[in-house]
Amino acid sequence: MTLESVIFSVLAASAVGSALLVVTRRNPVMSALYLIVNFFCLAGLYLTLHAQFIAIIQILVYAGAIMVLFVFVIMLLNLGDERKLSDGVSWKKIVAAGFCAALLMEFVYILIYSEPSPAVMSASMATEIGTVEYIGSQLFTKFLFPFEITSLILTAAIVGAIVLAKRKLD
Amino acid sequence: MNFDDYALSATIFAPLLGVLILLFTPQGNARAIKIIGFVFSVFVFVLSLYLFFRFDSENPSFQFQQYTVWISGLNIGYYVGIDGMALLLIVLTAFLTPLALLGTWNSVEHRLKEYTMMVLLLELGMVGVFAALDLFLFYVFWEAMLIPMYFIIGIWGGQDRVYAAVKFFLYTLFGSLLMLIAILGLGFFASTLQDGKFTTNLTTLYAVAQHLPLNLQLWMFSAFALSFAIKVPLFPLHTWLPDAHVQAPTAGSVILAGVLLKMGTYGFLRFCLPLFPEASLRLIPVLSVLAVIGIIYGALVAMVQTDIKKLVAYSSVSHLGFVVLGIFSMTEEGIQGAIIQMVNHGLSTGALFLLVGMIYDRTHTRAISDFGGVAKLMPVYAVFFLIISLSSIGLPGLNGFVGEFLVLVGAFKSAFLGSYAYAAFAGVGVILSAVYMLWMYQRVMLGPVREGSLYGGHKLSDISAREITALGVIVVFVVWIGVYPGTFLKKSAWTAKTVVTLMENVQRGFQPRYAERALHEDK
Amino acid sequence: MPDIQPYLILSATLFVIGAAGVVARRNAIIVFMSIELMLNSVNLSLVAFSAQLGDVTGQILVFFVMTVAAAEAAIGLAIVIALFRRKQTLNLDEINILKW
Amino acid sequence: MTSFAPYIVFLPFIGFLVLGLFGSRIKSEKLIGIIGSGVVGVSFAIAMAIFVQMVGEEPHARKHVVELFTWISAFTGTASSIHVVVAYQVDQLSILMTLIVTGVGFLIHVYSIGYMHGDAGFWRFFAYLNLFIFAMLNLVLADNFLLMFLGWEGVGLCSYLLIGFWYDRKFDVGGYAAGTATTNDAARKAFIVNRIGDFGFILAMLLIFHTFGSLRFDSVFNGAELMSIGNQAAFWITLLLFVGATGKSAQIPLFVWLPDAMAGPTPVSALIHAATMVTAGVYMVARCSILFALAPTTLQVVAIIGALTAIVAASIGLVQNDIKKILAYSTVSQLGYMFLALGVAAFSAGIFHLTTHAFFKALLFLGSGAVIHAMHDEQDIQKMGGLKKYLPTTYKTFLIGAIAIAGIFPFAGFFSKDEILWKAFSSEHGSVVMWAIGVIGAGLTAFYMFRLVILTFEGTFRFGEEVHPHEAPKTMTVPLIILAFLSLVGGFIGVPKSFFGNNMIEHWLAPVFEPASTKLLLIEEGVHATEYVLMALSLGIAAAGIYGAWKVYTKRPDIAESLRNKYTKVYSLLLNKYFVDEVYDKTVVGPTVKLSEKLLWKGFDVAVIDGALNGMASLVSVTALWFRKIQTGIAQTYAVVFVGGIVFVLAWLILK
Repeated sequence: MTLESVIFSVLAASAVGSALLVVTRRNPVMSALYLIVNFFCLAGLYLTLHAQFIAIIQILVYAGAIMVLFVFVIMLLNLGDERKLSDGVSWKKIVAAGFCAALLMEFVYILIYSEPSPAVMSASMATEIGTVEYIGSQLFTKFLFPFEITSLILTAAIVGAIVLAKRKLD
Repeated sequence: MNFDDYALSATIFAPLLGVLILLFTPQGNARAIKIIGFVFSVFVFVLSLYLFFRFDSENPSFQFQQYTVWISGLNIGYYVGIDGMALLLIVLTAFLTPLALLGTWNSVEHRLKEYTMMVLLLELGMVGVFAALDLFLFYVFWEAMLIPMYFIIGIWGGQDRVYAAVKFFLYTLFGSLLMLIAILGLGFFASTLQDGKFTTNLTTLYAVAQHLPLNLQLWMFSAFALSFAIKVPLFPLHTWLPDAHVQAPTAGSVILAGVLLKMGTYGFLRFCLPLFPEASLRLIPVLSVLAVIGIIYGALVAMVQTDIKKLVAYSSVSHLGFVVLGIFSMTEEGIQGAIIQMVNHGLSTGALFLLVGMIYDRTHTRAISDFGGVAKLMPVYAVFFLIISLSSIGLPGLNGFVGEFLVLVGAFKSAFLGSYAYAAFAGVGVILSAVYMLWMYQRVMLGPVREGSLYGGHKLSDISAREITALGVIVVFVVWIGVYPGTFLKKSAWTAKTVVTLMENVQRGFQPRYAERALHEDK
Repeated sequence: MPDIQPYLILSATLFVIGAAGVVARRNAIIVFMSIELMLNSVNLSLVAFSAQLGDVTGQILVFFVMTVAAAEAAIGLAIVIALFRRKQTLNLDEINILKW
Repeated sequence: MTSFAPYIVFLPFIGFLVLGLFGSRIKSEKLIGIIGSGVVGVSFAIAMAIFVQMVGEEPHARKHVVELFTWISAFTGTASSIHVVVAYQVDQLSILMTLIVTGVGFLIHVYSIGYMHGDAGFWRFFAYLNLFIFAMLNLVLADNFLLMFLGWEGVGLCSYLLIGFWYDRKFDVGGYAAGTATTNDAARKAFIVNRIGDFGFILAMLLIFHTFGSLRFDSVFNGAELMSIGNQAAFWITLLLFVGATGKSAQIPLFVWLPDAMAGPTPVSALIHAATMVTAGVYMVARCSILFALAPTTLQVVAIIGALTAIVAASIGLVQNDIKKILAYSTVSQLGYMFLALGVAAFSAGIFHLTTHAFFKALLFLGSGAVIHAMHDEQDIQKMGGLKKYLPTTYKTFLIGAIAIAGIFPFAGFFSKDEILWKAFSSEHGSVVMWAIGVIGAGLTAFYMFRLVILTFEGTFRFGEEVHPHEAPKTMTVPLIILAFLSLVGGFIGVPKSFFGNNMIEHWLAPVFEPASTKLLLIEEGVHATEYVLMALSLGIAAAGIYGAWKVYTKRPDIAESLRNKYTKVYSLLLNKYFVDEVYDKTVVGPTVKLSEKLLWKGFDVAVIDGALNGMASLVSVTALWFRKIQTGIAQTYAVVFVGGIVFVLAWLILK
């Protein structure tokens, strides 16, 4: 067992574990906290894949910005101890669980039994493409137009959020 | 850069300029909105006149062509160009739109800005339909034009406007979806040929369609024909028309009757016949019989209407029957008659709707039984009403006669129809048109002034100078076409000739080709 | 060059867990978080593919997904706030105005 | 001079435009009258000049055509396609008609200045009259069928406008619509009945174009000369043309509109419904004589219809009490004579009678107009009487007209009517029966005309104190006198050989009818002793009719009374015009309207088509009502289904 696989195993296990906790906690605050844990695990996994930039962004944007927003809203709405939303067992849940289990099995089946495509690059190159420098140069040349469009999306989102959250339209 | 290359596009998109300017006009300034709408529609008319005078009647090909690649992978292009028929209809469209606005100057108060914008957008769509030489582009304009009309009926219409608008929309949409399928099918068929590519370019498809097997032709013809027949409207697909007309505001009715109905007949001549000649030949009896039924049926039903607008609407069914009959006579006279009859119907029925709108604005009723003796109070109005009615009846010397007579001559001598009965029965429509128009005229205009009616107290004012202008201009053309139709008929001569020549050639080659196929089936 | 199969299986697992959360939980906020979970699982497989193919496009795509996720979070949470203000609850079973 | 022919046509049109556009602003009736009659007068002068010129020409060189511009054409340049030019043709027949139309028309215009004095629609009336003259001249001067049709329809339109001139007045058409009808019902009836005839005309034109490839008279008639008698196409063409003629010239079965047309002002009745428009059918048949010559069957039909109309209309005229209606039925009857003449291939006799009839019938109508004018719009002859004291000029002229129509030697009617009767007897297309019908009709004519004269002018007054009859003004009496003069001497243009005349009119028209005569192998006949016998016979019968009327209505009114009581059925049959209107109403008009409304509109359109559509729509909505239950509104349920969908799709992909 190499170090890499050990690290992967640990991170993977904690990612799955935290994900399970996210969807099973009653208290949304707890869910949110476990989600942050999950994001950290993923950031680690990105590092093992030599995607340094993405890993950093994952922590900055997801764990930092988005999750803060979540927690903020949960606190704002004072949902911390809402017990009324206790999830009982219903037929819908059973069906959903069944579907999910089947889905997982199918995924795993596909992933295990499908032919793995041959690797096409060297390890050194793998480390190179994940760098900030490389991604930046790509982003501002080849992907400039979509990149600029994202700014539009974000602007629209800001306007939308303000309009939606405003108390009254006047 | 030659303006001629862009003249057609300029005509198509000029209304858009007006719409943009209206967008930045304050809602409250009704006068400015009306003037802008009117000025831009007149501007379009001026552009169309430029086309009219620059058009070369001797040139059989499409003129003012412009081609720009639109969707390159599918060979879809922004391809426009006109022949004589399209020219006449574009001029008609551009002529009627300002008049519709002028004639209903004070009729619309509610959401005036949007209304004017809708009318201009409608004009854009209509001119586009007549100019498009790419089936896909045609389809886009065809559908785009539905939307403003839908809103015009649905927002500014009468009591049951929503029912009428939805009925209108669904009817037309149903037909046009089948047409879309046929267009795509035609495009794919083009790609199955040797060295073929998917295309919707009409001139290419004219050539491609020759290779269509008969059964495919029949299917595609039916899909196109259904769409056009609904628009015409051909009996028995006409029931959207009375509702739409009655509910639509005056300008809507004018444009609906004046231009939109022509798109169906235009479509027959532009697409159905040249693309699917064999299928057309086979289906002549079906369509001509429907046309003749429409002529008589429309007239009979018009006769017993109690609402003036409905009467005029049913009379349209009758008149458009003549156009379809003319087209399917497939003679030069018949097709020329059909084309000029399209223009005639646009003028006279458009004017009739304007007239009905004028009296509706004053009395807020359209029931024939509410009127009587209007001529006494509105003599000038009565004169215009009479002239237009006579034009609609088909009095020689006015426009209606030229079209009807040419159609009858065509139908009578047509070897394709093969029977005098078509012309004879269509001729009955000539009698009936006099019956319903004059009866209506008498009940509304003549007799003693009705006591106790809405206008019994002599409050009914005669039409204003603005209204006289709108009607007067139409009357000038009504007489012009009636006395000297050559100005217009010369323009469309090549359209008729091309179609007839094609049909005759196909007819000549019809037997052997069919026999050959039978031979294959035997094996 | 790591073998990406474990990453993909992990991604699938996380995705299914997220999906289960979306379909089974009644709390709108938690459903929302489950969606984030699913997005992340997809990101993981994108990065994994990128690493395998040596093509940066996958990572660029992740970058865009994150932007969209940020926008989505902002809008989504605004909707949650508006919804809560109106209904005084986040129970999805009670939010059925999409009906008919 | 002949190149001026278009001016004859267009001058009245200019008059119409001037009066129509500016008439309401011209305050002076005099000016309007001068413009209105002036243009017609000038037209007449030009026509006269052309006529004089033509007299000096070779008989066969008297045809001139003036082409103006292309009217209706396909413009495709294909030789076989239709091409119609606006062109006017001046020949012996058309110039004669032009002279009648403009001449009589001019007199009636002048008369109208007096008659319409003070009417609010004075300018409108003259505008319409001018338009009528324009249309009528198009009809007679046209060089092709289509332009003729333009005039044909145009006169119909003017007739419509002028019958309904007083559009707010009630008009009693009697019978089925008694008391409810307005002048406009009469006008509309006239137009629509005419349209039925026009339908025949249109079909005839189509067939002509199909057969001869042209609508020009020259080409058609030249083509027809090459055909043989009994040609199938010629039969249908002529039959359809004759349908057109029955409409315009009020023959059985389409004569019903003419009596109602009397709702119009009297000058209109004189001009349109006596002298000119109604004779258009006669003119048209005469014009197409060569076509009719090819179809003996049609000629037979024309003769039979003409004879029948002559006698039927005359019999109705016996019992009518409205002064104008009597004259109207008389017109129908006289038109019947003209068709009888045409039917026995005596084309020039028909035109001759048309000419004399134009004189005396216009005179009679104008005279009746003077009476009505004097009686303040009273038209019932039972309420008149003794008017000769008050209206001496009118009386004298009216009497001349009555004698003329009764056919007393040497008045105009005598020569023309006897010409017809003789031809009906002698022609190989005629027969004794037709002659007999004609003679009986002549006797009836003499009777009812003198009944009219006596009841109106003789005897005692039968009107109230408040009526003060007065002689008409000069503008009205002068035309009366001129027409009376023409009625007196008009017959001399056609004095037959038997009276040592040379039948000028027949010679004048001969070149026009030559092809037809040649085709039919008509030979110019010598003088027969029979002719004198027959002439004496018909003269005697006419005299008997006059005597009978005089006897019954001055000496023994009780005879009329007792006859009426004895034969109530016959009387009411005649009074109600054989119930033709009622029959048409019950069998054609009513059922059509019912069918259209109940079956086509409310039954088919609304119930079937719209019913099917709305049914489809409600089917969709009913189904949707059921299916929409699936939409719980809970997004998660959808998500579960969604996931299930993915599971199944993947499973399918894996297992495939």
